[in-house]
Amino acid sequence: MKDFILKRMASIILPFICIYGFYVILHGHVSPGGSFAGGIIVGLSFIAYSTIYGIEKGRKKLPEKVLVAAESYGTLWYGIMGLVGIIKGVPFLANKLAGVDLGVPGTLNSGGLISFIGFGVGIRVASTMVTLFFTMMEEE
Amino acid sequence: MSEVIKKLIINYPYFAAFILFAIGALTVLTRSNLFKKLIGINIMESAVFLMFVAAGNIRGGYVPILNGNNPQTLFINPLPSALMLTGIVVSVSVTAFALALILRLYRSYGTTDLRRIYKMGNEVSE
Amino acid sequence: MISAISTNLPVFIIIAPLFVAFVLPTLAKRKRLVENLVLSVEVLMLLGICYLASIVLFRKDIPIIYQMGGWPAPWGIELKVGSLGTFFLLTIAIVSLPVALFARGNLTHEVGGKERIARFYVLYLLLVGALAGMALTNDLFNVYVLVEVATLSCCGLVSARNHPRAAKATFTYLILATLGSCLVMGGIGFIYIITGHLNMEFASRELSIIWQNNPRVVWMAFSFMLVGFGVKSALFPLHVWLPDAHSVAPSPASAILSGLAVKGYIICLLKVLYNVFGQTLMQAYSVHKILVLVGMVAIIAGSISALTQKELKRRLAFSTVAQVGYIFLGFGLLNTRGLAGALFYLASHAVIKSTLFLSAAAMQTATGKKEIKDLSGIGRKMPITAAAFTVSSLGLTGIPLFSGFVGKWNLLQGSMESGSILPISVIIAGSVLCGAYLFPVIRIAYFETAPEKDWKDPNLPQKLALILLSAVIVVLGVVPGPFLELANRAAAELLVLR
Amino acid sequence: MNFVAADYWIMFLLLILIITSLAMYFIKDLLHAVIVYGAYTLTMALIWLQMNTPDLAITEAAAGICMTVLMMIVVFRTSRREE
Repeated sequence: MKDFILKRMASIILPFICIYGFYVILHGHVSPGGSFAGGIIVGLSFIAYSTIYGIEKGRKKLPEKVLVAAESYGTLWYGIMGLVGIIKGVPFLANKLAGVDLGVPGTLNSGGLISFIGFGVGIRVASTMVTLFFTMMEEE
Repeated sequence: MSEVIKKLIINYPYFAAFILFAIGALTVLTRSNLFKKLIGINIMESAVFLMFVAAGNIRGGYVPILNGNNPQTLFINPLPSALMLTGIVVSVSVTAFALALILRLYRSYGTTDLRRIYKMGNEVSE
Repeated sequence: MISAISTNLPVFIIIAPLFVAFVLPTLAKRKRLVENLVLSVEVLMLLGICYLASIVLFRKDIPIIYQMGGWPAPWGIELKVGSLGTFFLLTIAIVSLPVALFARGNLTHEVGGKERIARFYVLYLLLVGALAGMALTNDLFNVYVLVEVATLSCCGLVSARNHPRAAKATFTYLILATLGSCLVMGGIGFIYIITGHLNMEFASRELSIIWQNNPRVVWMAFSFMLVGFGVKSALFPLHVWLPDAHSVAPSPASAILSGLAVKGYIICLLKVLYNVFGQTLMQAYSVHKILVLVGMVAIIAGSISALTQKELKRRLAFSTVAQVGYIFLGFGLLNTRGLAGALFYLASHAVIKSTLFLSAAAMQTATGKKEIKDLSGIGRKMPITAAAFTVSSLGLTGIPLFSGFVGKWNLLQGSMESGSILPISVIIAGSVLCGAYLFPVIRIAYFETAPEKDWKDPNLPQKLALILLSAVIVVLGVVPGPFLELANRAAAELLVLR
Repeated sequence: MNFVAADYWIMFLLLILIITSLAMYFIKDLLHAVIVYGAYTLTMALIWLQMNTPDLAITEAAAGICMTVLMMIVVFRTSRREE
């Protein structure tokens, strides 16, 4: 019960940190930040959770299977988004050439495929950071 | 002589980057502790980032964010900062890998001093 | 569908290994599937590269330029499929396929459980993809990124074996390699600051106009690039990390590290020196003389330090230092013959050194001994392995009819054309020293009595890999035709005066 | 030399950078060195902000803090904190 205040405060703040991370990831093309910074923020929210509540609870939130899958498929998602261009008959990673609608500059949907790609990268970065933390904590 | 000093003061970010690079290299090459070497590598890399970003910066320029109705026209060059983003990602991954190695070395040798580790030679087995 | 694949072939060759690498961790439990996936992607790469090579050889509309994302040159990233790129891609495919085949039977013994094997293959494919990228890229910052990917996966491969010695060697390698890549990035930064371009052709065009205005910056860029890539490719005084790292890695890893990874950095340096700075600047700053000098020192010093080693794998690792010297010497000769010889020597050394490492690994696994003197009589017990070792050491020494000879012959003729006597004598002395440190192994293997032990050739995939690689050595030595033609064309393209 | 206010800010921050990097060279206690490294990264992020690249600033801050956390964990696990 010694760290009661810490746990209460964490339970209030950490969800917002996590959501802020996703905000940074998705707004990478219209505001500072991007998928890497946002991914680290998302990862940090989980790292803080497992330092405060204990490593076992953190493991329960994010089992190893989920982490491995997020790592692999997050990067694969990047490649699949790149293949969209090839399917449309234009070069790899094409965005506007592939016929994606680029809306009004400054709004969220103005990036075309960029925000989709960023989502995959962000998830990968977050899961890598968490995996790193878990392996360092558990290495004996 | 004063000409050189004047040039150094005008190009102060490059000068500082050079000093930081030298300090980082010194830390890497002369300190035998693994953490110190790691920190030195990070200092060196950020010195190179500083050089790149200073090359893209314009005195009195603005952040290159297009809002649709942004009145500013003097933007800085966004390319070096985008490149250095990649550089930061690389340096973070190098740091992470080195940390994992440090843990492994500490577990088998019981020290984080590279000189002592080399002195122990190949006697340590898994 | 077919046309989509064939027009996008350059990018597919780079991303196919990366794609498979990112799927592998989820399939780690099923070892057979992982191995089959790796092998099939290697075979697909080989087929695609052969198709590209046939286009480059027989059609005249080269180089093929591929624009990523459809953005044209000064803004976007370009992939350039020229003679040099195809040449190195062919080398990559020819070496990496047999090494993957060899790893199939070998890894459980050297690396460990299923997940570690899957991780090994992930790093292996990342390395192959990064090397393919290095061969094709035409963008300076891409060079840095690919060099970093290759460096990190090399470090991972070295530390794949769970042993404290491996961790120690990896840490030294990681620190020195990162130091090197800092220098490379600094050199790229200098070029970018004075030219404002990252595309190699645009940077070169700009540099040829303005280099006289800031001579010191160009000099800094030259030296940063030379030292940075020199650390990574184990140029002689900067090679300190190599023997430990290459001898402690699992054998398929040391084969590909010594054979291919070092060559990737050398190709990057070649691109930077000839495609960005160009011949005129190299002569103005007399970089070519430095290259020849450093190459000669590396040949002699590497060979002599290889002579003193008692462990087989360490001897082979030091031999890599010496052979890198030949390649640098050829780069500095500044004529088509010498440059083509150096390129051909690069490819043949990639094949030969991987054969040597793989056969040494097979011997070590069978006998459990590391030192050369314990291998007595192994030639009769393990005929195929010993034959592969013999063929490759004959090739490395430069006996006619083996691939090393063609490269050395061209190098010799190139140094005669350049008109100095010292490189010729150093090349011949290097060959003699090479024979001096490799032939005793063959003598011990064939002409000494074997102890009564049950040593056998390795299993089928490993034997197949050794036979394939030895066949490549002999074929390249007897009919170097199209390969030498590609090397000649690449050298001629690199030496065009801009 | 027509410097603007941002230039003096950057000079000041660069001075802090040099001082902290020298401090990391001399400090014997590893934990203190890692804390100083955190200060170094934060100063670096401020410099990026002054140089009009907020993109780098946010990434450097996040990455630097994350790496500092992990480094601290490693330092705590190694019982000998002295160099």
